[in-house]
Amino acid sequence: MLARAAREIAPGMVVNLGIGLPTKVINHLSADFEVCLHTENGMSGIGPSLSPERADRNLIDAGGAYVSTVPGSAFFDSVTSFAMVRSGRLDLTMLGAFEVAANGDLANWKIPGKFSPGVGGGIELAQKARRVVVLTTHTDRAGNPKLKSECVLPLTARACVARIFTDMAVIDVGPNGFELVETAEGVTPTDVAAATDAPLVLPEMTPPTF
Amino acid sequence: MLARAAREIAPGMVVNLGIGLPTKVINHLSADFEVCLHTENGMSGIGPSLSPERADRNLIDAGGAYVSTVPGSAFFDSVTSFAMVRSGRLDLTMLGAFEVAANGDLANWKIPGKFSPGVGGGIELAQKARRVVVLTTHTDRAGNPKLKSECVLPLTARACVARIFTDMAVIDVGPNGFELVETAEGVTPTDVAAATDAPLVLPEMTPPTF
Amino acid sequence: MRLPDKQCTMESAVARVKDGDTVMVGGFGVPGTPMTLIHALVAHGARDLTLIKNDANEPGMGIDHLLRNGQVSRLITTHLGLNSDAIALMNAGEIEVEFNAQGMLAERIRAGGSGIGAVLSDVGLGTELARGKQVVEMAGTSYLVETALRADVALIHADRADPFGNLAYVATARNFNPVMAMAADCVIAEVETVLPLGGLPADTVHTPGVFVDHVVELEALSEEYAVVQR
Amino acid sequence: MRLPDKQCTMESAVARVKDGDTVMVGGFGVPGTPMTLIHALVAHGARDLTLIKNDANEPGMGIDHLLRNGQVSRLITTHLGLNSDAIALMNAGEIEVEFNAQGMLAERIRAGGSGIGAVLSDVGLGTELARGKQVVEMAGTSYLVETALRADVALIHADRADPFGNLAYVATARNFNPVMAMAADCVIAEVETVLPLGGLPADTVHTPGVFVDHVVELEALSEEYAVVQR
Repeated sequence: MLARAAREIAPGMVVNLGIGLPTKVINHLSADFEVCLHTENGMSGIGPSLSPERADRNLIDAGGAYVSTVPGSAFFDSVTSFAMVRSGRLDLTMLGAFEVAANGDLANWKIPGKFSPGVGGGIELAQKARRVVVLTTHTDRAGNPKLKSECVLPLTARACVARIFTDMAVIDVGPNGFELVETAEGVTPTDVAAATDAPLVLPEMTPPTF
Repeated sequence: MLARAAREIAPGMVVNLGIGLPTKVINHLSADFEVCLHTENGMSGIGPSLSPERADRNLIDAGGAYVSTVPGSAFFDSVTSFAMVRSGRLDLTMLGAFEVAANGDLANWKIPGKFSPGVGGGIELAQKARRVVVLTTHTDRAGNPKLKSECVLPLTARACVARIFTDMAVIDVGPNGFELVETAEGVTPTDVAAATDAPLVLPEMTPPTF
Repeated sequence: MRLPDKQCTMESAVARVKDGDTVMVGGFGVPGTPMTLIHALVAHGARDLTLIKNDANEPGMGIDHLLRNGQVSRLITTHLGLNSDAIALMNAGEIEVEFNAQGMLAERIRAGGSGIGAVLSDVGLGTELARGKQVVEMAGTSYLVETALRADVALIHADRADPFGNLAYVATARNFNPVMAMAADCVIAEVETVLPLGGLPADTVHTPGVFVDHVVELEALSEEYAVVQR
Repeated sequence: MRLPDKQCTMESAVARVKDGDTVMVGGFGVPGTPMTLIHALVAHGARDLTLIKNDANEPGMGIDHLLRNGQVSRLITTHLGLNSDAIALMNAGEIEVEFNAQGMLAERIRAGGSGIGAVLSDVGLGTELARGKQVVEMAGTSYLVETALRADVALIHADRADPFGNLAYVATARNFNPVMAMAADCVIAEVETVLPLGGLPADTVHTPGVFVDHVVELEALSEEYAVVQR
């Protein structure tokens, strides 16, 4: 799933990888791959993560992980960082999700009564990146589908998600809702449909696996 | 007049000297005087002007004069420069004038049909500096008063001028209009009143001269 | 012409804070958080503070000391995820918390620091963060009015300064510090090193000293500034 | 991970400009004006341009070449005082000129470069610069709506760059360049020196390369860049 998501990144892109699963995609990019990774706390050109022993106390990503630079990295303040985001300079962002709706609505920041730590930079990434893809387990820990006809939880942004990578499938958000693109090895379209709480448009041919 | 105006600058102030007469006040500040001179094209800590032979092609003030740095100068962009101006970080600005009204209205950027090169940074300096003083000849070249009951020309900013330095007098803009504070050597209060196209409040005692 | 010297002691700088003040605090996580100024503010004891800070640090670190000491009545922030203390205080109603989208918090502070009344933005339209905000129509499109934020005092951490208060930051310790340094009536910077005037090249200054009121050189860096072992 | 190389020729970069485009041009007077890019745009010949630039340079310099060549139909600016050509064209009705307060021009461009719809400001209230502008009431106070400006192409001059487009400026040649470099769909920077990746320390970058599309190293500096003899 992470390796598949990494292939979503085209050479030359500016990409923001959200906290959690998306950050791990970095491990699937080769050292000579042409990409500029952005973190909203104020850096372009993120290099590999560092262990605490090797870390620079002043150099973290937005998730608090200690990271490094690459030749050509730049530091900037929070104002400039979000100016990049809102003015459309992020080609792609990969975000986590609690729920994704069939129209691309995303909920990933609040579970009323249970989890409300604040939205951080999530709204602007979801609403303003040129392309938003979600990386998530297909169902939550209790086995409930995260892909739904409509979101129940407070929204992060409306109609923003273009594609979803899960442990079961790659699914596009199209004009007719969720469209199955690929399945994980050993997973059938029927399995995916059963774990999805919304109509799933199946391709005419058996979809490729990843 | 310039020397008198220079005494208006208190130690520790951040000051913007407008184009024209005000810029020349710099020559009346001693080398060890504590002041930070700001120019709106992006610099704090202006040093003495330089002749073309000694000039840095990239280092000018807002009037286009070649200037120098002092220890502790900083360069910044136009956005930051006007953020300083509008957020009240200029303790004082000295501006030129076509007309000043008895309520402190200032007109110094446009003479319809004759002179309309644009306002530049003048509006923000006049409207937002903590204290605005004007340096000007008391009358125009034709001998017409520049201090008037009301401005006729398009305004730069309303009720912004606190004090006026002319070749004839120092005049405050007070609650009752123009108030004579000092006269130039050899000029009488009657002379000043005659050259002023608005009531002039005279002090009870003979005003000091400069 | 020579530039004024704004160096002073930590105690005299923090003495500027009064009960009921709004205080901006730089930092995103540990980097850029003025840990020592925060301790000085705890010692000073000002109460009923409104804090503006990106996050609430972690338990036992940074502004958590102010929260635990009961000095904060209101917190304007973007994310408290790493501080269970802050979330508990919020849920118990002991502090009022206002959440902002992170970039909009930065923009609102920038507006305050730039003499701008507000910015018009579509960020968060159609979400609960839009609730209660004034809406303006412009050329047929709806925008939220994101009002300017200013503070009585800003507490800033920088790597280097000169006596005039020109500041330079390192790496991701920059974050909210430059913008907060523009947006308070009194800006206090704790810095790791004070260089003589001219020690910061004029092209490399991140925050011009014009914005800064007091400079305090840190005598030492406490453990709170170090790499967090998780 | 390695950062892309954005270097190209002046001609291929300027070929991005189309008739009718809005073009931002950095500079305040001579410093920071991309003199060579302007000549390339004259050679390219695109017409009916809207230029956004602080000033109109001086006769025979900078954007005066575009004005004289009849390529400009509209100029959004703050001050034309040093260019009698520009004033004559304006008075003759051959170019339409929109004057802005200088800091508000910078703010409007910054709004465009920051994904903000507009800023609310009281600058110019009660003067003729307020004419025709939308007014918004906020907490009982009136503000002008200063709308965002963006361009199709921005022409930028920087001192140094790396191949990714990270830029550094010198002295007062910075001025409008950083903000215009944020606010165009295609940002072209002419630079005096291109350093290898890593040659600009990450803390000293003024314009992050994320904003920049094309980098062109100048082969030589023409007389137009030199100190003006008056």
